[in-house]
Order: sequence, then C-alpha cells, then structure tokens
Amino acid sequence: TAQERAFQDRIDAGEKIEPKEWMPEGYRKTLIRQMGQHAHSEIVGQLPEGNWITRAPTLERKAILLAKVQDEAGHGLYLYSAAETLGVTRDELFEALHSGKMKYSSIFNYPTLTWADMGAVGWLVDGAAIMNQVPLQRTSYGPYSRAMIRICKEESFHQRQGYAIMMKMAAGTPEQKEMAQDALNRFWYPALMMFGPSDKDSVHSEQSMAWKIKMNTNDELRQKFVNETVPQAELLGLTVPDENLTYDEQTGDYSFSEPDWAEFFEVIKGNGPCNRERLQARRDAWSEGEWFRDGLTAYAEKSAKRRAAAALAAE
Amino acid sequence: TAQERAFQDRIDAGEKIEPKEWMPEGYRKTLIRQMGQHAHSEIVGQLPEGNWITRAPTLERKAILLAKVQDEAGHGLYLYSAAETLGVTRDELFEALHSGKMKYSSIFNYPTLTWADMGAVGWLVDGAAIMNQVPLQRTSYGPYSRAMIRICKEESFHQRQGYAIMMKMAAGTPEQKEMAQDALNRFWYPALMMFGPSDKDSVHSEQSMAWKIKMNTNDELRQKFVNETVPQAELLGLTVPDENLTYDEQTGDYSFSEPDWAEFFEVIKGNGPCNRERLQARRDAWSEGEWFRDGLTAYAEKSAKRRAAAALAAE
Amino acid sequence: KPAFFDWLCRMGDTTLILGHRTSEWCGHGPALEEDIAQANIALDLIGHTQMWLGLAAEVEDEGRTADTLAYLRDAMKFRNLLLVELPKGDMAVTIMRQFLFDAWHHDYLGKLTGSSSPRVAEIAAKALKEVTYHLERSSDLVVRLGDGTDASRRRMQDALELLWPYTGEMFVSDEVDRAIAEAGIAPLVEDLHADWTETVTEILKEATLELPSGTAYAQKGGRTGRHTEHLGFVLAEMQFLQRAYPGASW
Amino acid sequence: KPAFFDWLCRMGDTTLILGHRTSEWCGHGPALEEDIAQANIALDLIGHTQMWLGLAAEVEDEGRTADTLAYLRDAMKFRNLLLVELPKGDMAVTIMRQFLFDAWHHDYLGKLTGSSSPRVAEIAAKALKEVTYHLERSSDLVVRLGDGTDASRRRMQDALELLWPYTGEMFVSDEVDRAIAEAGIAPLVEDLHADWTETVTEILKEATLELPSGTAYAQKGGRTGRHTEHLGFVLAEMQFLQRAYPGASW
Repeated sequence: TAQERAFQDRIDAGEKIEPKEWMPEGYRKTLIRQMGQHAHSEIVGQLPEGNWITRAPTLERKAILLAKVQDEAGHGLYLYSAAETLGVTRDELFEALHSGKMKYSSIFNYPTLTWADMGAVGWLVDGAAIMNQVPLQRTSYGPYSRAMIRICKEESFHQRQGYAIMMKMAAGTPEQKEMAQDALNRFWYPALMMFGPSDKDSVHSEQSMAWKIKMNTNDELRQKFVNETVPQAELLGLTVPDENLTYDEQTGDYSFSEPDWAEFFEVIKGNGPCNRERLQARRDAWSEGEWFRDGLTAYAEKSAKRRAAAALAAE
Repeated sequence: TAQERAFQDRIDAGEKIEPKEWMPEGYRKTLIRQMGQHAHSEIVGQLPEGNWITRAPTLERKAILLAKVQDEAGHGLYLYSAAETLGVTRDELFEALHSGKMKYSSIFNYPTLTWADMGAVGWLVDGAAIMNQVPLQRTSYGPYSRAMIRICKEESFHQRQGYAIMMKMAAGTPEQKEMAQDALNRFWYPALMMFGPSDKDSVHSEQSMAWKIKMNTNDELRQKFVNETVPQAELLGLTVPDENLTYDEQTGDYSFSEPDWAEFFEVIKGNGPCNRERLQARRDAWSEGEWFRDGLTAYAEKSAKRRAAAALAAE
Repeated sequence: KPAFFDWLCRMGDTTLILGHRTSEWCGHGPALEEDIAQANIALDLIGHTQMWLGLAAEVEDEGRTADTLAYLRDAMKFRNLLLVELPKGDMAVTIMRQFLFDAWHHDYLGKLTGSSSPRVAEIAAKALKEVTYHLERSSDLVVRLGDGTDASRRRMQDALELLWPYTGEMFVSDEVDRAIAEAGIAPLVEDLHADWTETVTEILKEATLELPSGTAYAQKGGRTGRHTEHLGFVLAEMQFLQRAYPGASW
Repeated sequence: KPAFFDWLCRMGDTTLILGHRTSEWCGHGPALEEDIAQANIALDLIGHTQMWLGLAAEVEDEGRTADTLAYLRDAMKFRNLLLVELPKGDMAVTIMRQFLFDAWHHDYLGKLTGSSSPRVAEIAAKALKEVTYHLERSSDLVVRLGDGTDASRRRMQDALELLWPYTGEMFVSDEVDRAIAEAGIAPLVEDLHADWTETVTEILKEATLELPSGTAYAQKGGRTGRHTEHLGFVLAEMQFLQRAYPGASW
C-alpha cells in the first residue's frame, strides 16, 4: 500500500517512528516481541547474578554486583515502558512470559556455578548483549532507540566490571585461575548462541532488517564478538575452548567452531539446565506478590475517593 | 472411696498399674499430662539438635548426631504409645501440642548457637533429663515404667556423647574452648530450671508423689544434678557461671544460686527465645504433612476393600 | 577504645546483616519497582557497612579491614541487632522490619551527626541522607499496605506481631553504650525510645494497624553476641568464599 | 588409580549429598515414623560416605581423609549425581527421588559385590543390606502415595516430572567409568538401564503414575564437577565449621 511505502521511505530516510504515528501491524508486533523479550531478559537476568550476591567475596564486590543487578531491573523498566507505547501493558507482557508464550534470552538458562561466573557473565554475556544493542541505538522506533542509548551506556560499564573480575581471578591463586578458565569454558558457546542461529537458519530477519528493527545479521555480530573477545581472553591468559580457532591475517577475522545448535534448540524448548527454575522463580515472585500489588491498588483507590470526598466537602 | 484406697494400697505395695485396670480419673489425667509433655519434649527436642546436623563438623559427628535425634523420635514413639494405653490418641496429643494446650520442656525454647551446644545439650540437658527419668523407671504405671527403662538406657549413652563433645571443645583451640564455656554459660541455668520451680512453689507435687508418678521433689533432683555436674565441669576446665557456688564438706552438697524464675515463667508463657519458632516448626510439619498422611490412609482403605473383594471372589 | 570498636561493630554488623537479608529479594520481588528499591536499600546498607567496619578496623589498629571483620568473624563475635537477622519472610515482614528499623536508624543517625567523633559524625551525615529516604519509603508502604486490602492488612499486622518483641533491643544500653555516651560519641539509645514510639504509633495508626498489646518480653542479646539460630546460616553463606580460599584476592 | 579415586568420589559424594538432603527433614517430617525413617536413611548414607571416601583417600594416598574430602573440596571438585543435590522439596520429591535413586543404587551395589576390588566388594556388601531396605521402603511409599488421594497422586506425579530429566545421568559412562569397568571394578552403568527401567515402570504402574513421555534431555555434569546452583549452598552450610576453624579437632 501507499501508506506502507511512505512508512518504509521514512525509515529509509533515517527518520524515527513515534508512538502515535501510523505503523504496519507487523512492525508493531515484531517490535513488541523483540522489546518484550529483551525486557524479560533483563528481569530473568537478575537471577543468575542474584545467585551470588549473598556470597560475594568482599563488601566492594557485593556493592558492585548489587548495583549491577539493580541496573538490570532498571533496564527492564525502560524497556517495558517503551513497549507500553505500542499499546501493550507490562502486566500483559509478564503474563506472556509466565505462560511461556514469550521467551527471554536463553543464556540465562545456564547456571552460575562459581564466583568467576560473575566475571564471565559481565565480560561475555554483557559483551555479546552490547554487540547486539549498540546498533539498536539507531533503530527506527523512537522510544526503543532512546531506551537503547541509556542502556548501552550502563552495559559497557558492566562489561568492564566483569572483565575486571576475570582479571583478578585469572591472576589469582591456582584455584581462582581454574575457576576463571572453567567459567570461560562453560560460557563461551552459550555466548556465541546469543546472536541467534546462523543467518541461513534465521527466521524474521529480512523484514526486520528492512524496518531497522534488526540492524545486522546474526553471523556478522557473532564474528565481531569473536574478533573482539579472543584477544581479551589471551590477555587474561585463558584459553578459548575451541580447537579450531584460527586467525586470518588477511580478513582480520577469527574462524571458529559453530556452537552446538542442537543444544541451543533444546534450551529454547525448555530443556536447559535452569529453564524450569528461572521461570518458576519469576512465576512465584509474581503470584506471591499478588497481595502486595492488590494492597497498593486498593489503597490508591481509597485515597482517590477520600480526596474526591474532601474536595466535595471543601466546595 | 474404698476403690481409691485399694488402688493406693497397691501402689504403696510397689505393684504396677496396667492399662485395663481401674484407676482414679486424676491419676489417668495426671499421667496423660506428664507422659504427653514428655513425648512432646522428645519431638520438639529434635529441633535444636537438628539445627546442627547439616553443619556437623565431621562425618562421624554427623552420624552420631543423626543417631541421637533418631533416638529422640523413637522415644517420642514409645511415650505416645504408652500414653495411648490411657485412652488418648497420638493425634489428640499432637493437637493439644499445636494448640498450646499441652507444653513441652522449656529448655527447647533456647537456641543452639554453636557446635559446643551439641555438647552442652547432651551433657546438661540429657543429664538433667536422666536425673528426672531414672527414678521414673520405678513409676507406678506399667507402660510408663517400661518406656522409661528403655529410654534411660539410650539417654545415658547420649549424655556421654555430649560430654565427649565438650571434652573435645574444652581441650581444643582457644575458639573452641570459648564456645564450650559460652555453651555452659547459656545452658547452666536453663538446665537447673528443667527440674521445675522450687518445691515451695510447685503445684501437683504431693498427689503425684503419692501416686508414684513423681518420685522425687524438684529441689532434691536439682541438688543431685548440681552435685554431679559441678565436678564434671571442673574436669573440663570450665567455670560454672555461678559466683555463689560453694561446696559443703559436711553435707557433700554444693550450694548454688537459684535460676531466674521470672525468666522461667516468661519462657513458659511463650516469650522464650525460640517458643514461636519451635511450635511453628511443628505446626508446619503437621499441616504440610496432611496430604501425606491422608494419602497413606486412603491407600490403606482401598487395599482393605480390594482384599475384601478378592476374598469374596475367591469364595 | 575497645568500647568504641565494639560500638562501631554494632553499627556495621547491623547494616551488614540487614543488607544481606534485603539483598535476598533480588529478582524475587512482587513488582519491578520493588526489586529496584530493595536492591538500592541493600546497596546503601552495604555502603554504610564499609564505613562503619572500616572505621572499626582503623580504631582497632590490628591490621584487620572492613572485609576481614565482615568475612572472618563467627556468629559469637557479631554485634548486630537480632531484629535484622530474622529471615526475610514475606514482603510484609521485610517492609515492617525496615520501617521499625528505619525509624530508629534515622533518629540515631540524626543525633550522631553531632558526635564528638568527627569520623562518626561524617559517616552519619552521609548515611542519613539515604536513610531519610528509606524511612519515607518504608513508612509510606506500611501505610499503604496496612490500609490496603484485608489480606494486606492481615499480613502487615502479623509481621508487626512477629517483629515487635525484637524492637526492645534497640533501646537498651549496656556498659559499651554508656562508655560511648560518656565520650559524647553517641546518645544513650534509651533517649530515642519516646520519639520512636511516637513515630511508630502515628504511622501504624494511619496504617490502621494495632500496636501489639502489653510490653512484650524483649528478645535481646545480638549486641553482645548472643544471636538467634538464623545468623549462623547467614554467615555460612556470606563468608563461604573468604573461608574456602583464605588469602585470595578478589 | 586417578580413575579409581574419581570413581570412589562419585560414589561417596553422591551418598554424602543425598544424606545431607535427607537429614534436612530432621524434626520436620509429616509423621513420627517418617522422621525416624528419614534420619535412619541419612545415617546409612553418611555411613556409606565414610567407607567410600575413606577408601578414596587411601587410594589417593596423599594424606587426605574421608573428612577432608567431604569438608574441604569446593563444588567443582564434587562428583555426585545432580539428582541428589536438588532441594528436598516436599515429601513427594524426597520420596520419589529416593525411589529413583534406590532402584539404581540397589542394582549397582548388587553388581559391585562381585567387584575385582575386594575393598569395593566389601563396602558394597555392607551397604547393600541397608539399601535393600531403602528400596523396599521407597517403592512401597511411591505405590501408597501414588495410589492414595488425588492430592497425593498429583504431588507424586509432579515430583516425577521434576526429577525425571535428572535420572539419565545415572546411566551415562565416561572415560573414568570405562577405565573402572575395564579393571573389573564396576559394571558399565549403561548395563543397568534396562533393569532400572523395568523396576521403575512396574512400581510407577502400580502407583497409578504416568512415566514422563519422550526422552527428556538428560541433565548431567555432576559426575564431572558441573553442578546445579544448589550444591554451592549445600557446601557452604555443610563445610562451615571446617572452613572457619581450620585444623581444629572435633
């Protein structure tokens, strides 16, 4: 249609689409799915790191980790708010998460088993997230773009903090170094999976790219991540768990082994190490918090009535 | 009445009263109260020691503690069974416990705060319990007397194990010795309270003594306990927390400070450090276990029906 | 000096353990705003801990640090209020505890800004800003949840009954406190009781909650190292890495 | 030798952690008989741990003991099945896990009585007596609670679904297992699968429970040191005293 063409022209011209403006239903739906999934990932992403807050090894590390997890909840807040501009409520999004209709990033279905994982999550998981998110600062939907700008600033801070933990661990006692290497071993392939399936197997991609909801292909971003991360691992004195890793002087690219995509799809299906527990934790938080939310709502209604009555009496 | 006189004569002659035989209602009631309270004490008494099972410092200590707590549950079982011969069911006794109508020994309302408490509980609490229980092997009610005979054998074993822990701790590192002294400081007066209020303030006593439900006065037993325990503390190199403790060469008795009876009555009233938690733990165990007990009952009924049907079919 | 050290540990251990309990909510709160708020409170309290225990280590001057004090003492050496070590319970318990504590904490810090020790006054002034916000927030939530639904009122009332016997400890001085008071470092906590009672009574009234009747037997002992059975489990978890890898740097 | 050590740790760590989980019920069981039974099972399992880890320490011959192995290794060095480290859950989870494990444990120990290692055969023979009783008891309870009320059946079915993905790990061999099998010390665990499936199928059928459908993705890694998030908390609690007071004797 002409409307659709005009819409696409605006996007091609680099204009931002704003909430009240017309947009194709598919654009709206795709954005809701992507932003919702991203928001859910921030919320569920509190859990693997929250797992170590009570066991953080120093007061300073505890404070840093608390601040980080708090930031993640904040990111969730921005993203739910941005998604709400598309006409879906936060509660609807939560329900979709709890019922399993909407997903969150599969990386959070892996457990955090040692303190080094707090380093690996910051370094690799936030690192991969940033790789995905930096281009999204230029995404076509205004509220999403603005949320990503705020988020990216904090995420890169988190990544540096994660890397700092890895440095301490890798330069620490033999046990600490062992933990650091083990964390890299466990998180390397799941981090590569964060960019999604190989381009040839990826659905939704083309239209999303045209709409500037997706800015790069999965494989492009994955390559960029590997190229940046491998030298960082070397600097730490850790070994990337990939025998086929080689550097191509000409392209400047590393070639690397594909992750185990069968595992990826198993985890997506719900069979990862922590799927059940992560989702259950969120469901429990929600259902155990019902009385709390209801209490606040009831009070708000009572207060409104009281104010109205007082206003009436004052007339 | 003549019946009551005959009953008292039998008791005076050292005969045992058996379940089916006639007994005064007061005798029955007093026994139910005393045996029920004793049974409840065994059950609630699992909690303060259970608190350290998952933290026992060696495999052997863990095994010994498990065996001890298991014995306590077993004692509970003997005592509830013995009480049932008086026409009260175990479930009725549980309900009386859970509603607060029946008590358990107040000593279990004190917390176990260090591993040394596993020593102090065995040494002092089981020690005081034995002091109470040994004479009860000669009590007038047959099933109670027989239960006490079995129980006393195991309790004295527990007391020796507790003392062995205290020896290790008192002869250990400065920190261990500090824990041992602290445990003695905390458990000394509560242990003295286990014999009940001073004779002059004690209710129920005279009739119970006549019926041989109670064999000695509170003060007699308390004195005996102090006389036996003080030298044991000295052997450990620990200090009994009583500045007024003196030995009378003539009587062979120690004179000692009275415990703080105001605290005693506060704890009885429910205001001890752990009253709420101990009772809540038992109530929770009971209510959360309802489906379990109901399931077993339902199965038993079904099986009985099936057996009956099979028997009918076989005829 | 030993009294000053002890008193500083009482301050720092109390914020440390409450921070720990608060942080247990991380990712499990009833609403996103609450997740953020709880993490924020925990963060503030851990910050206060670093200051109080840091000063305690300096005062002691035996080579310990805020971290070694936090991570290498066993329960008998901890000096926190019992109130803060009780399990987090439901959000009603968490919020009611926060309120009962904040009302005391806020007043106390206010007085400590006039401490004869400039270091104490400085820490108190920094902490006071944050705690002013904590108290505003917890009072507000107590009112809204108390005067919310029947269910939320019942939970808040239950929480209040549960916690009440542990509040007495905030107002009982011992020799340590008296020595500190004589040195002009801190007021006697008994002097805070009237104001605290007024604040609490007022907020609870607005929240349509009933003040627990009679003078509950005050549970106490935390400030001299006699704790509940809960603290040992908190420390086992909190201190694991420092205990398991002695001397490692993180 | 290193394979033998590793294999012995797999046995001992599994009984240790299951014993820990079982002992958590102490004083909190649904019936007095159950309190006694759970304590008894825990006691047996701790006894087995002393034998397996004792032999492991001997085989290693580097001055460690069953206690230092149990109390001074961190999670990465633990070799227990994931199944046994999952939280105790309700009594349905506890009993269902015990059954799923007992059915494997019983068969395995039976085979181990014919081990080429006389020490292993001896331990297995001792443990087998107790485990025979464990299996009888857990099977019996699975049947009674499965075929009990609707509520008890639902709980047992839920427990089964929860635990099922963790059972696969009992039947997967790696190099350690293969080295042990070649030495005639233990059979390959794959060989136990058919009998286990038969036992389990039969009991579940009698219990009117449904075998979870399809081949669940087996959760695994415990036997090579990749655990769930739960083990760290178990160890923090279990090892506290040995970690906090290094070198003390108890």
